[in-house]
Amino acid sequence: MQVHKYDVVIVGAGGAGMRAAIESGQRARTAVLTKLYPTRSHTGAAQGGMCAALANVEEDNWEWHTFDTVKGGDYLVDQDAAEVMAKEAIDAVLDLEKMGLPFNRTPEGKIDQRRFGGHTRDHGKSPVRRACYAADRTGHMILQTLYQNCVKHNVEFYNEYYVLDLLLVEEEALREDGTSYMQKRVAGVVSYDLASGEIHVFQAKSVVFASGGVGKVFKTTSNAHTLTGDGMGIAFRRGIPLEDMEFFQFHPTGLAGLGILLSEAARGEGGILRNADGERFMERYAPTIKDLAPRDIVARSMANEVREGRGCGPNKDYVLLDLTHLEPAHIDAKLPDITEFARTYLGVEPYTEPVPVFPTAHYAMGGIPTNIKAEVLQDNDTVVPGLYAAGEVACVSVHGSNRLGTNSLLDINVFGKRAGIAAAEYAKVAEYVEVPENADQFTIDLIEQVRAANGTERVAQLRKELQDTMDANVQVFRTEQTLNETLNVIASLRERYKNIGIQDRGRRFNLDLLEAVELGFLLDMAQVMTVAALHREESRGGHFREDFPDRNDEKFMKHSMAYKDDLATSESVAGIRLETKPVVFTRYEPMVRKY
Amino acid sequence: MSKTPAGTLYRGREGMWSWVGHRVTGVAIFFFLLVHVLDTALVRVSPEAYNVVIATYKNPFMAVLEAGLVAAIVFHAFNGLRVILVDFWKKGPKYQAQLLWGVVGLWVLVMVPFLIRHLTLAFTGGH
Amino acid sequence: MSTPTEIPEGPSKVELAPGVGGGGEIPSFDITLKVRRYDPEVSEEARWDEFVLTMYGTDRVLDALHKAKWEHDGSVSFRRSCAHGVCGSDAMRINGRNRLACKTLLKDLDTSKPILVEPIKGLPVEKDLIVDMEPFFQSYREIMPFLINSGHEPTRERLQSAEDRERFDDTTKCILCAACTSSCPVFWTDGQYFGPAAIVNAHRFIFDSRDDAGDMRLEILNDKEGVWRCRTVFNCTEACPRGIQVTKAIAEVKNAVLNRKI
Amino acid sequence: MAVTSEIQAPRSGRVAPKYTRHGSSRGNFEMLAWLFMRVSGLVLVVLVFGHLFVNLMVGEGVHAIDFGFVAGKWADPFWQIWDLAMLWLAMLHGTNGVRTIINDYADKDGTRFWLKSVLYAATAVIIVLGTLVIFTFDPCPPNAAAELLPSFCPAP
Ligand SMILES: Cc1cc2nc3c(=O)[nH]c(=O)nc-3n(C[C@H](O)[C@H](O)[C@H](O)COP(=O)(O)OP(=O)(O)OC[C@H]3O[C@@H](n4cnc5c(N)ncnc54)[C@H](O)[C@@H]3O)c2cc1C
Ligand code: HEM
Ligand code: SF4
Ligand code: F3S
Ligand code: FES
Repeated sequence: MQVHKYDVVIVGAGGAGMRAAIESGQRARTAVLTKLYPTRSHTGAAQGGMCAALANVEEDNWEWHTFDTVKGGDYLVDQDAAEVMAKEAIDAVLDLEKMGLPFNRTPEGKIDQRRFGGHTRDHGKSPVRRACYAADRTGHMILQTLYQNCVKHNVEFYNEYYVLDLLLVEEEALREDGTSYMQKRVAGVVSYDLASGEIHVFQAKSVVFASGGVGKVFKTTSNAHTLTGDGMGIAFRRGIPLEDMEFFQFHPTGLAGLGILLSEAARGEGGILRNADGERFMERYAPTIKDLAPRDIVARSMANEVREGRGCGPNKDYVLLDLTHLEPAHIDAKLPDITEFARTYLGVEPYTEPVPVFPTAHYAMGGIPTNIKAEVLQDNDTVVPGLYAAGEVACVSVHGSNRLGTNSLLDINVFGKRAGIAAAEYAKVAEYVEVPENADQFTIDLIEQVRAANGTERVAQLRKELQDTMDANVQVFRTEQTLNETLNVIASLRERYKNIGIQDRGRRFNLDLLEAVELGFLLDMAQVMTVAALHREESRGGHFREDFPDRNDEKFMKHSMAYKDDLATSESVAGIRLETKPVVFTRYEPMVRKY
Repeated sequence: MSKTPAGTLYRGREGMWSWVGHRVTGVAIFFFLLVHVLDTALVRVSPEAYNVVIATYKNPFMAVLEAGLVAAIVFHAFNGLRVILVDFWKKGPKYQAQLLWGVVGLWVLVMVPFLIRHLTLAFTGGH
Repeated sequence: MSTPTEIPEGPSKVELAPGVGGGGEIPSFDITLKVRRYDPEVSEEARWDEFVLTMYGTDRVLDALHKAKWEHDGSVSFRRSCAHGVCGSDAMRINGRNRLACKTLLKDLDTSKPILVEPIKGLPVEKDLIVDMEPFFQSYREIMPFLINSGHEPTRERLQSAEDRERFDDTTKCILCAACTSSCPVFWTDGQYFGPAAIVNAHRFIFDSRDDAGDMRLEILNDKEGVWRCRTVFNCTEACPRGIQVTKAIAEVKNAVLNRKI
Repeated sequence: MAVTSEIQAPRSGRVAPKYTRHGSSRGNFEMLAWLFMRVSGLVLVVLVFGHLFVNLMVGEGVHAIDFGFVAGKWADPFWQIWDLAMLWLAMLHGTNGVRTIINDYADKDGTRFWLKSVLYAATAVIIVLGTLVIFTFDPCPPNAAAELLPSFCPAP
């Protein structure tokens, strides 16, 4: 067993992980473990922008931003967290600028800002320019800039190290009211070195999870092949609950059939959606802000147009994004990359032809529950000392049931920074937790079992069936029936998963093996999502139940908390127990969300 | 460390082939130059010695070689100018391929009259 | 790059041209994919493996590789992540040229002949299409790829005019895929050359008006393994999947070194 | 299956020895060499084309070249300087070019050293020899047959 010892170990080198590393690396001995080279992380795919009420181009303030975030999340947002994020947004953007990020500029030389869906002035009066951007590769520039600063601060990276297990120990402790409970403590993580096939144990005082999303449970997705929900899955398997997993965002404008994202900036810069009749149908669904309505509304409207037979194309299965009324020069200046996607992948010329688009699975609002200090919670209010999470893997919850565009790049910077500082500060005062004996056994078993697997099922086939089911049944429209059906499918896939076979039995770069391990996480996460979706008998934000089309604040104005329940107690479904957690309210009372 | 398995030839385009050409011609000219200085140095030995050696330049076979050499020099020179333009002219990198076609064009333009004259001289014999 | 004050509103309804945006049936076709295989755990010798696959009009080389891996031989190894040309994982040599597998559409290749896929050249091959990227990143790190500003921290953002911002826009697009460096014949020779990608990333800071350490970077690249090793071969520019004018950037850095010294 | 069990950590920063740069070069030699290639190239265009034109194109071309022809040229300081400049520039230009090529393709330090030593020695010999020839050249060597000499030589 090879054991490395660090003060802080960060899992994941996307935006959140590297933002944390920059802070923690300067304060404590830090290692960053990442399954990809840092610059390959999916933060680099983000296009549109990162919002902050800088008020560089028009009047704006953080309070309006908080309101938009809360309303956008259909009031399921923890308002204290949203406030923190909106306030710290301004510094987050300025920090990045000082680190060297090449934002686009106004004529006065200040950071330029543009419109984005759901961002309004004065509590919904009209759209506001709040998104700071670098052409349409804001995420790319954030990722590069953060990596550059990690290089500057000599952050230690372990590239292509897959973290596969979290080391937690439990000890009995007393609550204030005298009742006893099991307190979890973090001892470190176990990782698999892709290049050599070896297992490495990392002992750490603090562990930060920043391992990104889980979009690959769906077929049509803007997410990378590598976004398989490992972080969430690892935590979940070790008894950490997952919060609000039923809420998954479907981005309205994915390239039809491929899922590759065309940023909302396309609509922010004036693009509009049309159905087969050439009608700008968003005028019907959101009369005030039309095409710039929040994503869930636009995505559902699009799906509805298609469902009602107004879809375009040979199979009438998509709608059109029309940029043809915009100046080609304007398109080139503001949206060069995404127009190139349309040309490269669909052969469509956006200057003169509308682009076929359809909603694509985009962002997990849910994840590992944390408080505003980015500390991970083992239940509704007990912190796991030394364990932190930030970014898409976490649920603070600033996005509630639906994330506003540009709020995620913000989230990773604000809470990544918080997590990094907190982890380092904690490591200064804390002692190491003893690494349990045979800490690596679980991982060795997991790996060796797969390496030896010579059953008849193919991993790719199982994954495809999972993704097809999720697309068909757990996408923008859900019903009890489709969800139950999905649970059955997943259950049978799990059975078949026990009988998989892989062909690569080597140690070096065994990606065949890794894909099988990743499928394990995907199955777990798909199941959690579906169970949580089944449980929430209402429609809110990204979660729309056709059998319960209205929001039901009385029963469901709460976060869901999904626990792994191996004992399969009576209330649990498919080995998952659902509990709830109250939403934090500070300023805003729930109102009907209308745009 | 693993050995790098050799694969196919890289399929470069104008830039790469012109570079290969430039390199090959450069070396060829260099070696010719070494020999050429040596033979010219014979003028210091005696007029006879020089003339004997120079006479060998005057048969048709050598004429063809000579033509090749001139072709090499002309290509190297024009392409050298192209390289200089790429280095110092703002739009050089953008038009490098077109510049190469310019080089080839000029090369033909120079070589055709030269070859006509040189080869007629070589094959019709002088004195 | 300033914001136009008014963005034109599109009309509420338009006549669509018949069949607009509709691709019709997506044609399928058969291809032969030849993959350069190498796994030192199995054999020190590299070999070519052939896969015959049925693919569709919108498929890319990455889809073909996936199909080979997922349906034929799970041990075919290659890196990939984003699948749409923004992460830089899957630079490889396709029909002899460096390309991103996820950005190369099969229909743009000659599918009547086998499609050859090999690892990029000049870096140690670890397995199949996977190469050791460390030497590449080492050169990147050596050119100090981060903003260095000696002035005191302003409270707000540093100002930068849109023109100054535009000056280095092209080189900010780099995704560190190594397609350029591993297409450069000079880099192939001994691996000592800093390579185009490092120079591109130095350029990004040298020409950033907010940066004060341009001179240090120019000094680093004035090395015997620096900019002067570039022979303007242009393979890098042709290989760059982001369309960066790499050779031009190198020329600008060369001239910047010259101007500083002379 | 040979798998080493020790692995240097962290993986990042572990660079195969072939690729590590041994120290950095000081001074501006490479820059000056680069610049020299361009400047000398420009001058050489004129010198070499002039040379080729006069020697191969004018009059009877290559057939006209003999001792008398050369002697006739070098009697004129203009051609002396011309050929001298051409000799020096072309040799230095070519030598530097070949030096780059050796640097590119000779992997081992030893090979590099030997090849370059031979190159520099050859260059030195050729330049010295050429220069001597041009300057110590006597267009009318005393005991040579008169018909080989240029017409301006005094009859013996
Ligand atoms: C196409 C697209 C466009 C987007 N556009 C915008 C936008 O305009 N504005 C906005 O605000 N948001 C946008 N988003 C959302 C936003 O980009 C992401 O939510 C955010 O970047 C996530 O960052 P992250 O750091 O949490 O994760 P990631 O950047 O995904 O990084 C995850 C990291 O974790 C590592 N990792 C994962 N699993 C493991 C493991 N098992 N072991 C070790 N390491 C592991 C990976 O290697 C990677 O380094 C967009 C998202 C997509 C997909
Ligand atoms: C006639 C005019 C000439 C011009 C304009 C010229 C121009 C150049 C230039 C610009 C280069 C640098 C190329 C680079 O850095 O990529 C070069 C390289 C070279 N030149 Fe010349 N040159 C000329 C004549 C000669 C002569 C007469 C010789 C032989 C003695 C010669 C031999 C070389 C060699 C060997 C190289 C190195 C090639 C390489 O590194 O790829 N050149 N030339
Ligand atoms: S310059 Fe282009 S080819 Fe080179 S690493 Fe960057 S993106 Fe890749
Ligand atoms: S291919 Fe190489 S030689 Fe220069 S122009 Fe590009 S770096
Ligand atoms: S997979 Fe990301 S660039 Fe190709």
